Amino acid sequence: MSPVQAPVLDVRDLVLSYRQGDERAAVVHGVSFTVEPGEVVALVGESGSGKTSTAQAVIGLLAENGRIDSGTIHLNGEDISRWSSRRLRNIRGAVVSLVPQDPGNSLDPVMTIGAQVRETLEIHGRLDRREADRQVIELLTSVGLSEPALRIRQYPHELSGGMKQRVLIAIAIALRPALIIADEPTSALDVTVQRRILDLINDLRREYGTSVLLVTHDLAVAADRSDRIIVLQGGRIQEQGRTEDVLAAPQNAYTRKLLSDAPSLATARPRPPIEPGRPIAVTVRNLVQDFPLQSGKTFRAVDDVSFTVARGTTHAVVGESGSGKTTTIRAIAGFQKPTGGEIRVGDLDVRSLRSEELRQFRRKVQLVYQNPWGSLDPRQTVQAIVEEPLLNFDPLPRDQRQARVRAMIDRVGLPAALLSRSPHALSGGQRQRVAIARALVLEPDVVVLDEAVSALDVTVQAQILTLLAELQRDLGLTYVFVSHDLAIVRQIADTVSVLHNGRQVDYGTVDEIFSPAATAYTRELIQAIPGRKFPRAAFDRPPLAAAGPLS
Amino acid sequence: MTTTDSFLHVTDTTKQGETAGWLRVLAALRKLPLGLVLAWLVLTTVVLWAAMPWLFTAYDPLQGTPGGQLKAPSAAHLLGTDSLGRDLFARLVYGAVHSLSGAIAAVGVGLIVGSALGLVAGSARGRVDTVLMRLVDVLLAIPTLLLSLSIIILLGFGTLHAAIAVGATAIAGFARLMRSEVVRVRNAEFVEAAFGSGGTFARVLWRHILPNSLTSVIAYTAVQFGWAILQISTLGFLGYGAPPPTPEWGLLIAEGRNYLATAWWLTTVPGLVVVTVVLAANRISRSIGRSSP
Amino acid sequence: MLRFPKLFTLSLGLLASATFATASLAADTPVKGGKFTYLEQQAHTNLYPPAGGFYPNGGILNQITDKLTYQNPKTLEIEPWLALSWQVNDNATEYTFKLRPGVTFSDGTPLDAAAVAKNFDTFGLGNKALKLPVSEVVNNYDRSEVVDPLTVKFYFKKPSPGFLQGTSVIGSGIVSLSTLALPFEQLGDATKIIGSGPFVVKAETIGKSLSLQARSDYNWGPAKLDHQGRAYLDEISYIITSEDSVRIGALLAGQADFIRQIQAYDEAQVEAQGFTIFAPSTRGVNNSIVFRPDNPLVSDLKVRKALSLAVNRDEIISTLFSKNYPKATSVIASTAIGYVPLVDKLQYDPEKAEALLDEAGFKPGADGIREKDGQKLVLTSYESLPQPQSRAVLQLIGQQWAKLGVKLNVLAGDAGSKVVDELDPLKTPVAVAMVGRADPDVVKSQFYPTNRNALVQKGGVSDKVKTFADDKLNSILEEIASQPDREKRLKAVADAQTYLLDQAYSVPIFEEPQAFAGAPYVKGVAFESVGRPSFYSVWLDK
Amino acid sequence: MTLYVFGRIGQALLVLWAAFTLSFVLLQALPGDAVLIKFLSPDFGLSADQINEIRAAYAVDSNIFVQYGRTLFNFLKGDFGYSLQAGVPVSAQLATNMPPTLRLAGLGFAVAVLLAVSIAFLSSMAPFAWLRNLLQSLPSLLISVPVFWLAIMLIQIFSFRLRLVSVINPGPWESLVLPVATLAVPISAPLAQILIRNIDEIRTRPFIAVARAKGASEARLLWKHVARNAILPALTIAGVLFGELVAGAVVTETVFGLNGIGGLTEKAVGNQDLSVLQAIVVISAAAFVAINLAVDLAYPILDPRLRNRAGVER
Repeated sequence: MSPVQAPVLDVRDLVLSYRQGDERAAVVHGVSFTVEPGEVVALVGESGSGKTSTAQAVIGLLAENGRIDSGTIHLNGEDISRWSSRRLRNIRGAVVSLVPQDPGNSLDPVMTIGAQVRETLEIHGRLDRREADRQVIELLTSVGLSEPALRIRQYPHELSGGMKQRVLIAIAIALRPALIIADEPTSALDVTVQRRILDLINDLRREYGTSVLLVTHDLAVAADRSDRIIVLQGGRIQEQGRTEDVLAAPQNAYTRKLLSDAPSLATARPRPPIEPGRPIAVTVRNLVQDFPLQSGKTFRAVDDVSFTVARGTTHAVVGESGSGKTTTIRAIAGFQKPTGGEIRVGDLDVRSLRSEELRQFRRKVQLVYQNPWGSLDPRQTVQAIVEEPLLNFDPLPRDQRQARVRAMIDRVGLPAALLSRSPHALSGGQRQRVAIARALVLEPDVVVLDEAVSALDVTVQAQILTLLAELQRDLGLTYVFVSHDLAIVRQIADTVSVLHNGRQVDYGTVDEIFSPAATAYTRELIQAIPGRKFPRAAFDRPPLAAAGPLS
Repeated sequence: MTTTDSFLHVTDTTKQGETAGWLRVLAALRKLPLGLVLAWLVLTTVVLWAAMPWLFTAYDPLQGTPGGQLKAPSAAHLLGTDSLGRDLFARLVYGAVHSLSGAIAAVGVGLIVGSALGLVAGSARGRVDTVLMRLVDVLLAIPTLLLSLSIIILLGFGTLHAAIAVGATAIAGFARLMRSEVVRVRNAEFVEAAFGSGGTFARVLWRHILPNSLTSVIAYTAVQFGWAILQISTLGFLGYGAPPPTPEWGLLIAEGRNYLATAWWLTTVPGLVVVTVVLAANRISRSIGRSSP
Repeated sequence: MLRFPKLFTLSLGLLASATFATASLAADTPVKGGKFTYLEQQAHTNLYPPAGGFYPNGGILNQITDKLTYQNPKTLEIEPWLALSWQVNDNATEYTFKLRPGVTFSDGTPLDAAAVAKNFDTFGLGNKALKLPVSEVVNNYDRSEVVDPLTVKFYFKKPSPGFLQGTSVIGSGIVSLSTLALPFEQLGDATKIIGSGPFVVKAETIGKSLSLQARSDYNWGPAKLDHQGRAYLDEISYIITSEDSVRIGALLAGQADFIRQIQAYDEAQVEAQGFTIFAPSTRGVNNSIVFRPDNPLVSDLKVRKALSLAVNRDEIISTLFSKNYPKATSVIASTAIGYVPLVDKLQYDPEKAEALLDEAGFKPGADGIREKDGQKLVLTSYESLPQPQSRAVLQLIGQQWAKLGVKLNVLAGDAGSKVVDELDPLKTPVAVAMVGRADPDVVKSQFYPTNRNALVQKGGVSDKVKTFADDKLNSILEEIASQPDREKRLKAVADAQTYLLDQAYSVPIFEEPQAFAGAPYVKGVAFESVGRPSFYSVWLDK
Repeated sequence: MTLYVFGRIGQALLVLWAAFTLSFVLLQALPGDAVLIKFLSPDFGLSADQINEIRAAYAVDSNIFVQYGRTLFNFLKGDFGYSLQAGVPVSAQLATNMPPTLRLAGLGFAVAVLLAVSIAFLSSMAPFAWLRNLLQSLPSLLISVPVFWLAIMLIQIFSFRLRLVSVINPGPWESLVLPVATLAVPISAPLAQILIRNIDEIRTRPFIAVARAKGASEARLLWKHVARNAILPALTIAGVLFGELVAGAVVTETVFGLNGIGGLTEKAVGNQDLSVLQAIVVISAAAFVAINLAVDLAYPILDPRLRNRAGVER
């Protein structure tokens, strides 16, 4: 890291644009930065900030309609920005390599693991087959994959997400490149896996002295893992500097906002405790959910889960993928008949509901989905989406109905002008607001939120969380909130259930869960949350509104 | 990303003054792929032929000029005349209504029956689904041409019957597509959300499943439209199409082929017309398929 | 790129035709040997000799079977062939034939009196066990008698004056005893047909092709022919080519030597390229349309008359046909036996036609189509595939009738629907009719209820006929078939022609030839009396 | 796994039986019958009594259920009955007509696959954008051409005008050139369309970017990664393509005057030769069902993702 040494990567005044129809839209406007040998540089920004395009340009993998308009990219001292793709091929994999975003789709599904790792070696033509196989096994061992000799004959679908990411890392380090571009390498993974993968990248970097360009939307990850941070917004660098410096004293307003919006254990302020004696809104007792398998056996997704939610409070159901958290709340929302146990919402036994009763039950319980891109009918306007529940129940006159829709849209903070738009013309945050409006227009008692903010950028995430808290306070709503993100949970929840492999391993108030008294698994989850290097409570941020009133 | 950007761009341009209204239309047209514009042009022309054939030709498609038979293309007869001295261009123009209505009827049969089957199978699932889809398999298992020929013999000859026969063979395709679309859409979150909003099955089907399934079905309909024209003309070729002297295109090709040694235009030109129209239908289908969200 | 080879082939073609031209100047001595490619429009259906009326069947039978007698196509005289001589008693109930010695079937068995007797026993009486039907050319047959190995005598229950000519037709080809022992359905297989003809079936692909080979020991052709001994050709290849354009294209491109069914519109081009058109007359009932008077729309003579008067033959012939298709002047062809010219009964007079329809009570309706008591004058007819341009002819007649306010639907149905519908006068009030045979019996064949029953009278196969039967017509037809006296028989034929036209049952259009085309080097093509080709004397001048 | 296989085979047999029954009902409903069509032909000049006798001899008028039972039983025995029109057993007709059709269809299919694959891959690899566009729209053009018209045009141009190939008395391979070309066109077009769509789709997948990041060349990407992933899903339309192949064979054989199942079908329909038609339906349905079954059973073997579907639940 001595300044005398030439940087591995030196990007100067980079301008990138994409062709759209007859015109070109610039997405990166004059970005300059360097990556020194052995250094980890984090490229941080929200969606549309140009971080991924910049990273793609460095490895020469811009989409077909993309182009470097001006600027230079010096890799190991050579300007590659004008190189032909044929020439670029020689350095890809060998000098600069990629750890992609989505391990699930980044391996060829019909090729064995061994063949895919070996391919890098083959392309840069060094070895015979036996020697290559030996190296592949060595590589897989070095990325911590168990039973590498078995793995090389397996196909991607036989591996878990974390294992796939390890394979991809093995591919990236196979030829000991000078620079690894890690493009959101862990955002699709559970926190515990995320942590192990990031540790692995860090270890390998240290071992090989490779530089890493870490592209991430997660400021916490960047804070924990990088030497320097570059904050991008709208294709321009807002701020760059040593990570400690930027975190400690951000110079730029946008950086400050990012920092304050980022959920993290350190900055999150728990809500005031709820007073005892509130009536119970939701009761889940000994919930069991089995799914039949094709083989005739059954798979138990939820095994004996019990909790209660007091009216006007938020209960968080926490767990990693496959923990049964989504299954639990779908049962509460009446989308699945539990195999055993009891669910009561108010005075209704959800299990016993028949079709028309179930339909009436929807007035009381509403579900908001994780993905605002999939949960809104692309063929409806915002007006029609929010209006639909009213049409299903209340035979209101047209003008009253529209007035309620308008009021609700206004309540979730959307301008009335959006009413005639269709969902694909909205941003992600706007869509989730529409989904919330649809859920609330029936004035339900209980809203079940399934990872309702995890698909959103941090700033938007913070806004939605604030909105949810406000609505709870104003309308006295009861939330059942599913999340994998403990930082968010700590911010918004009053009580928490932690699920692991279908079983409830911890249940209690937020304070209890985050106390050392929690089970080992819960503690491991908490440990894995990134952002430990965040300055403690450096940025003041008002706590979310307290639990709702008893109306 | 790109969709949002292009959307914003469009709203920007609409804000500009109305004076340049037609210029904008022209600009929008210019943005369309040339092939698509041509395809619509072809289809519009053919529909006009079908609707108002008398605007395009002064000749009678059925009454020929005895003695003026088998004349090569000339200024008087753009595409020459056939063995009875009838103007080929007039027969093509007047034949459009037969070929188009035949194809529309055929596709209609396939679309309505097939989509209904697929809709029921896809939304009912379970045993109903299995039985219906095996039934569709049976339809697919019988060679289509044999099926249409048998149906025509059964129903008797005529443009409409040929159309029904072709439509019957199209049912299976529509049913399969509709079912897979319904299953896809049914599993979409917004459909569950609609149930969650208290929607009854019928309402959700009508408001969400059907409209969202339709794009690919419509695109497929356009393809099938072209396919039906081909099938009907194949039936005409085999002698099972519209009865003469109907100037149906398939029949024109079929009848004209006997004169190839002497009057090549009698079969070549109708063939090219069919190719062009089918090509246009396929091109439009592709554009529908792409525009789906 | 494309232009060059085209030019090349063109010049090659010119060169080739030039050679042909010089070759044809050479002496006309028949050349022996060679393979001859013949394109047939339709596949044969069955080679039981009485089924030979169907042209594709007859075209094969004519090469592989011989007949007792030979009808000279020019004079229509009956000449010796397998029978060296014959005797007929006065009322035509007994026929004695003396056979040529030394004739053998291609399987080596002798063609003697016993074989001939068995042939005609089968043709005249049929064989129910083997499902072999009775021949339409053998009327009133009783029994046979083998007088000696080379003399055979036939007895008839009633006079059968047409029998002598009947022994010369395709349907009376003599086949071996083993062939006659086969059930009808197996006779579709050409390789099973053992005859004594100049050619033998070597191989067959059903529905597609047939290969004939010359018999080297053949020595019993019709006695009065110049050519005696074996056939000049070595081999004939029959290929079924149903596409008109492919047949004509293949001939012109030099891929075939001889084709059947060349249409009039291609004649000019074929002749322009130096190819030869052959259009032998079929000498039978002319190509006509007939009415089914059981259908109320055409039960009125006035209506039929009107429709007949509205047919413009000159227009049909000038539009669709050529000089090889003479205008009809009677029910049967001018070259047929018993022909009487009846031109005055076949006039074109649209005004009179309209007047007759008015008289009959059919008045023009709102859509221009005449109607009576709500019944529209809409007629339907199937096209007849074997007839030249049948569809076009019907369409043209339809155009001519349309001027009168009569609509004619032309159907091009499948064989099945056609056969069924043709039996129902309500479905097909109009039909196309034509049959070729150089004997007056042909008129009976065409119209008699138990034969072809062209008018669909009661008493035939159809169970759809309600009342229509014309006893007067039938008695004339019976007279033709059984009158032994030649003069009286010809008189009956004349009566039949007159009666058919007076009743306007039939509207003859033109005399239908069988049209063939051959390459310039094909010599010696001959036809039997109704236009089936004989390749016995064919040789290739190349 | 075996349970799955047997289940699929059972379903296939059921479909086959249903196709047999449906076609039997359909064919029985046709007006007229082969006996009538054949013997009513005026060339025989038969009387009504004679025809009735023949009908009785062929037992065409017996009870439909009896006929159904008898036909089904005979089919199970492998006896397809007798062709009234041709006068030979149906099995003999099939024996002469099957090999040429199989040859034609096999070659046609092979050429079609070759054509489709070349179009699809060239359309994503060809050097110029205009060429790629041209190749991409080629399948649309091919699918828009009426097969019979194409056949007629090919004969006219290549045989009669250019005299490159002979259609009459051709050599064994010469006879196949134009028919195979004709047949390949309608088969290749949908295949090429699917391949192009799959290739376009696969090329946007992240694993392609990863392979690129390894430094793989375009050719390697295409052959090692895109090709296999793009071709696999195309297998599922094999059954549908088979249907196209049968329809194409009918037209091709009719125009070129080739003998084969297609030509046989065309004639049998015209003459309502029911036993022939029934046999053709059953055979093609069996082939269709077998192809689909083979694809269904082979798919898991070719696609590792489905390999342990019936075993371990994912």
